[in-house]
Amino acid sequence: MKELQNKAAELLENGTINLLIGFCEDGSKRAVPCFIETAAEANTLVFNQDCKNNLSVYLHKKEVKDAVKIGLVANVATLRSVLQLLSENQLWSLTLTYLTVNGAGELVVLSSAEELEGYVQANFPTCRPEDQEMLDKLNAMSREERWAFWKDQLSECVKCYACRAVCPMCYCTVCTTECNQPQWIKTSAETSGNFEYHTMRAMHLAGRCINCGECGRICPAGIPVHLLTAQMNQEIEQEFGGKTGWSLKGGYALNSFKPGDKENFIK
Amino acid sequence: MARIGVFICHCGENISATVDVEKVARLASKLSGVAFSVDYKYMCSDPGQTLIVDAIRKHKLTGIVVGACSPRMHEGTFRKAAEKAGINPYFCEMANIREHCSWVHPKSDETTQKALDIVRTMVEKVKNDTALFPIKVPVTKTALVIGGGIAGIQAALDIANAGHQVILVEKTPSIGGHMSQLSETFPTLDCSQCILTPRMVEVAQHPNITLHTFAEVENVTGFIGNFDVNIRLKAKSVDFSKCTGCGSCWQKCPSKKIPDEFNAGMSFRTAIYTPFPQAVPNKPVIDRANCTWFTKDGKCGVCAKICPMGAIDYTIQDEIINVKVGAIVTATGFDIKHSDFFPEYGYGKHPDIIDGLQFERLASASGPTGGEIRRPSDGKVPETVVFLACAGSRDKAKGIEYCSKICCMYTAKHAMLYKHKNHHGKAYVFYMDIRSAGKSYDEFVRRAIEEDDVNYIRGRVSKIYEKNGKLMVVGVDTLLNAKPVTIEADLVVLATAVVANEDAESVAQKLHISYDKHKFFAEAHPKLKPVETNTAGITLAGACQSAKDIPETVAQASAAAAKTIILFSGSELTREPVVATVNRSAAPVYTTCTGCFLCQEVCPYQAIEREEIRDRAGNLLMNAARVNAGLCQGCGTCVAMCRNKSIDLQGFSNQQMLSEVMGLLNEPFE
Amino acid sequence: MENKHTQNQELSLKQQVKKTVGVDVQTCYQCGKCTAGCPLNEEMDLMPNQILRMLQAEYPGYENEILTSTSIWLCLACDTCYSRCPQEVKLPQIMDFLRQESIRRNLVNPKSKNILRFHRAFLAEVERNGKLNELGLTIDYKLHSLNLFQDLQNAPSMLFKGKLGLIPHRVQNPSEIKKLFKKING
Amino acid sequence: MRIGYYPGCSLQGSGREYSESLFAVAEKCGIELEEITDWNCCGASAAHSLNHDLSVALPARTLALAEKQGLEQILVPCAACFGRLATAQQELVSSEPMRSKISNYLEMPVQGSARILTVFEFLQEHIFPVADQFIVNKLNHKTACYYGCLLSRPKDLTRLERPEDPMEMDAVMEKAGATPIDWAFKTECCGAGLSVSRTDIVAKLSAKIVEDAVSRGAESIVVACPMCQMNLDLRRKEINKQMDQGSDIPVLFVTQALGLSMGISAEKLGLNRHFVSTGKVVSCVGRKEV
Amino acid sequence: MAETFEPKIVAFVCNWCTYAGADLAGTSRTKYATNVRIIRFPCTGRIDFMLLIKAFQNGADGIIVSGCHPNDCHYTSGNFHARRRWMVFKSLLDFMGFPTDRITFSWVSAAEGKKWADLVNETTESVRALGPFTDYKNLDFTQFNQIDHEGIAEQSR
Repeated sequence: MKELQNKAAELLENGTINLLIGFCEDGSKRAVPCFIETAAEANTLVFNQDCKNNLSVYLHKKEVKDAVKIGLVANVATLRSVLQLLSENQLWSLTLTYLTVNGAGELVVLSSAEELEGYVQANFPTCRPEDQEMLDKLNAMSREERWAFWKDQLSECVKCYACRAVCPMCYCTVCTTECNQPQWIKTSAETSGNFEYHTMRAMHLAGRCINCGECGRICPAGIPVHLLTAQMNQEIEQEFGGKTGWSLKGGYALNSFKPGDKENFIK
Repeated sequence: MARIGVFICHCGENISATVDVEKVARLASKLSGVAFSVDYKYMCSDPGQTLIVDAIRKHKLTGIVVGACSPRMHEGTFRKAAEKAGINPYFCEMANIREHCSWVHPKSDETTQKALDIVRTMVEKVKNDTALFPIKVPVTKTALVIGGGIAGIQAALDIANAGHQVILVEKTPSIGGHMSQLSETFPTLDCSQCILTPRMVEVAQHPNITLHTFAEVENVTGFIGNFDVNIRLKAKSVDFSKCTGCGSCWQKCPSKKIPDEFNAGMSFRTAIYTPFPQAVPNKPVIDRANCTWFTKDGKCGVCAKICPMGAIDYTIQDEIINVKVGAIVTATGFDIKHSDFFPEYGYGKHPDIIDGLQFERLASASGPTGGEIRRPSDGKVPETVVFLACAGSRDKAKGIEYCSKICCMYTAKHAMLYKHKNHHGKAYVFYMDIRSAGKSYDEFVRRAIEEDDVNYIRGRVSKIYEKNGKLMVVGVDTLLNAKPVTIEADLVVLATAVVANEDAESVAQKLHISYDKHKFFAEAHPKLKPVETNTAGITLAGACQSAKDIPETVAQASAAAAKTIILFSGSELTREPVVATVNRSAAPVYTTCTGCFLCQEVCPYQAIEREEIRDRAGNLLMNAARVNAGLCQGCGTCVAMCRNKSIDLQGFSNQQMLSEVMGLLNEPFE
Repeated sequence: MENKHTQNQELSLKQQVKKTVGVDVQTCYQCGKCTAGCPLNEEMDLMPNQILRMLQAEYPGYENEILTSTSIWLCLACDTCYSRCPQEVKLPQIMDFLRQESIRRNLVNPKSKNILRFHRAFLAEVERNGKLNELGLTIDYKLHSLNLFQDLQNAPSMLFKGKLGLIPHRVQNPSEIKKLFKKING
Repeated sequence: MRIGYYPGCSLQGSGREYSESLFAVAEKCGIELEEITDWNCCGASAAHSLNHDLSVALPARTLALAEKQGLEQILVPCAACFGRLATAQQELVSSEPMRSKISNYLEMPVQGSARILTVFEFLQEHIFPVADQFIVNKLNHKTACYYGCLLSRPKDLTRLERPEDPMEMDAVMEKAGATPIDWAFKTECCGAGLSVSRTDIVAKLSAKIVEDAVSRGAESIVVACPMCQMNLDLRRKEINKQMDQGSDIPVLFVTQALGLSMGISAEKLGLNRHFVSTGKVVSCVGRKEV
Repeated sequence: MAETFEPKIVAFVCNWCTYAGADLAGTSRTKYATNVRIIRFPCTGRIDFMLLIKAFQNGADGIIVSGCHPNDCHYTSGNFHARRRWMVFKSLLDFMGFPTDRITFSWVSAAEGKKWADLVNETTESVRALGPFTDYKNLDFTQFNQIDHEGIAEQSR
């Protein structure tokens, strides 16, 4: 902790970064995102288990972009999303420094994309057990049961788009949901429209989502939307290979192909 | 407010027999946005078209739907009619109620209903049509031909004879390519050089052809009609403007022991040399890697002293010239595997185990033996010659699964030539299959067997080794219960595999054209575009695309020339405006494209470029995709790829396609 | 004693080869290079490429013809065929399989019995001691093959030159090896 | 660096002089070989002819023991044994099911992780670096390096640079001061497996080999495989019957030749154990260039 | 008598192969079911998965998606990209419990008029057997069902 604070202070001091995105505790001692611009504030930094937020989402914000030289306190999931974003030609205007804590509990500072890639590949996470359990449960269900399950879940959706807001991969300036010429997605929050929205979202994130699980965690209606992309990624990795948020080269499954790709479902 | 006209065609009886055309026309008139609706016997006939033109003018129609045959049939016809009537031709859509309805269904209400549905969807589409204008791309009417073999020569001459400028670039000091090395040609056995050299001279003298030998393409930018090419003119060390080609320099050159490429390494040449007597241009260059002036700094200099014209200039440097061309013909040719590629045949250790090209030189009147077939080791005339077909070809283990195509024929030719020159000699051919499809090709092979008594043995050879002066060829005759046979040969000729040039990959990358796993250049479509590449404006000729014999090569070269000439037929090239576009809007938005460039990968035509959007101060604000309309072929794969719909396809826009779907389903079928 | 390489009778020999050896004989295009290079092609009754062809063709009766051929026993597994095969057909492995199948179906050609006897004697010796003792082997084999005198003329001089040890070599615990054999042979 | 050693059965019997000379040379160069404790027979051609699992299990046992002994590399001079061990290792490494199946046969874990050295690799990596200082004699004579099948095929196991025309043994002989000839039967088969059961065939095959070597003026044949050595040496009577005129060309193990050049006694190298006299080679020591 | 259910089938086809194949079926007068309505795209690569959802949402009972066989694409690789997109889309729908047996993917070349006719007939029959597609319509009416979704959903948070 102290180590992190000192490092942050140092970086801000010597001008390596102008802005640090990290966590501090609010009144009720909950870890919340914070933006630190001076070394003095660095001592408020915390980094622990309940620092769940994927802070990379803030990298798309104008205010943040203006700071140019940015430090990011990040867990592996967050680092993965940065890597994915870099592979999608985003964040080109920023100089990033990453502060994270490895398995051994030591502070790690990564100051280049290559270092980032190396670290992520060395510490690549697997699917969260609770998610895996869920996926297995759902896959074990009959088609009708799954339909009923999602129908039931999606009927709760109020189209608040929180899932979109917390997702670092949802950086489109204008989302398909806002397109009205033509109107792709029904604006009203009825289940069929919700189904539309979530299929669209899942398709757009399939092969790009880095499984940080924020969308599911944030959903006020408690819909496990993150399972959709989690499942897709597993199938894609299995069918076409390649992991999301793994390398700077990217390798998006849906804009590449092999002549021998599976097609047993095609007549 | 849209005012759509609907025109239902009876097509004689073809439609009206099963579809109630009057009913369709009547109900169509009730569709929202439809201002006029009519049916007629033959819409495509002159009166039919006049009917449409008049209706458009009279009812001030903004768009029309013609319910008739397939758009693949008459779309052009009716779009012209629309244009004639003064509306943009792309406001005309066809409802295919013949091929997709009246011809495939019985006379029934369902059929009529279906026809109406089809019309309705097209009405919905046409309402969302936008005015499109053919894309005009200016064309520089100069062609670049890369490679001076028979393919390049043919293409260059055809294009030049059509009155266009041609720049022909050849890597070596002379044009002519492999064909100039050949002795006789199958199936006619006429002398290769006799038919080739006139063409070479024609190239040299053609007013429309600029020839750059000893030169290579450095890099290529731009797109169809507007390529920008840098060419490296390698230092010849000889001032061609002074040189008369008298030849006294190479006659006096002291370094004489350099393996002669033209004779496939079976003789020697000097350091300053012209590749062969009939070379074009017939002027020497210095091979600096082997010239003592360059290797032992400043020693020798004999050629400079001897040259009566003072043309020798050791100080000449490589020069890069820039040319602008509208089209590129790629004719970079092929190479063959050499005998050191074959472990079981002694890694090329034995001088009397040679490849087909070497045999061509032995059999050629201009070759090292003056056309007498003598074996390299001791110059003896071989009494027994064994030819091996499929040496390396159709050999997965050696990484070459494909058939080299020309070997069956030239092996038969080789065996014949040998027998013609040595009546008492024995010629054996080991083969797996004889592939002699082609005009009077099989007859040719039969002649080798029947008239010239060449002994064909079906089976592969496992090993060749030398035993007291003889080459033991250990093979098998699979037509004799797999009888093992060992033939004692004096000369063995391997019909080695045809492979892509060593530098094929780098050439392809310079040109941005794709290539297969064997480094042969890839055609745009295996059946329908065998000459074009995926990069518009770049065509292929000859063996750089796949193994080919001379007639095939010449045919493809002329085809490539034809494609080029078509491209040059107008000052601008006009293309269907069915292309993708990335939206742009005023500051501060500029575009909804987020510049993820995931679309770039899916484009088969490299049509998607990066645009840097900057403010007045020149600060980079964002990177955004931009479609090069010159390259885009309108497949729309990028459109389906784009998450936030920033790319759209003209003529098949999101709005149009979605309204079709809605039009189809929103109203009841019944 | 040989283990059952596979039991599925219903499979054709071709299919068995694919299943157990993992080689698809269909890839052979009959160029005959294997036969050409085979050191024993003059001895064989069926040439290597013919065996492959017969496997491909699956005409009735071919399976027995293959399994009773002497060729499969003559094959020295010298790998010349495979190392030169343009289609990379693992012929030596196929031969191994055919030998075992021929034993299983009890089709071993009488002419080849000696070869089989030698192999068996060899393994018996190994099963006994875990190591091979050429003297033991030679005697054992001679007894089984009933041609006592062939080779024996060499034995004395071999002994003299110290090439045949009289005291058999053994692994520390021969029963361990016996157990291994038992397990594998089921 | 510890070097494990697997003699195999032949090197304790008919091929005894191979191991004797190998050890003599190693000793000279101060390199220690560590025999695998309680190794067993590799199963040779008998095992893979009759029983696939056995052909893997037997070598696997030895490999397992070597692992237990903590050996990271094992020298297997006998070509036949090398073939079996390497093949078994390949199967163990490539197939998890096979590995578990075998290790439960053996009732001990087996990885197949150790590196298995051919005699050439051993000589190149461990002897060559120090050899020159010990080489005192030049074996001035023309020699035919005979590799046979098992040292040259399959190429992915034997790792020769030019499988059809190997040079590894030639390099050793050049070091020993001999002149290796270029000949055609370097990698032909001598009939090894049929040595006892079909001596007639072995004689035919071996005759071709001897004939070619002799006809190209070789004064000795050098081998690195006890089977080849036995067939070419012990079977000479039968071989000579197959040739127009017989030959008494000696057949040495490459290690014996190298040993001679290092001035090690013929006795110590087991040159007395041969059936065809090796005198010729011994005598050409210090002879002038050929 | 009870009249049989006539499914509405929408076909999304590429211009160069399947559309031409359907034309061929016409020119050779091959009869097939009237239930299909064709929408023409330049290439299967152009077909946006959202259009399929829209079609179902607006009352289609079945969908056919068809284009050029692999390696025959007029644009060389559009169908390859489409193939991956469909594969992912299909498994997403499967995972959401959507009845994907109402979507038929196929390759029909310009020469396969007969195959087109058969494809339409088979699809019509199979969809007719499945009955009207109500699942989607019913989405907007909540109804009781027995599985404890809340419980499962709980875990995932």
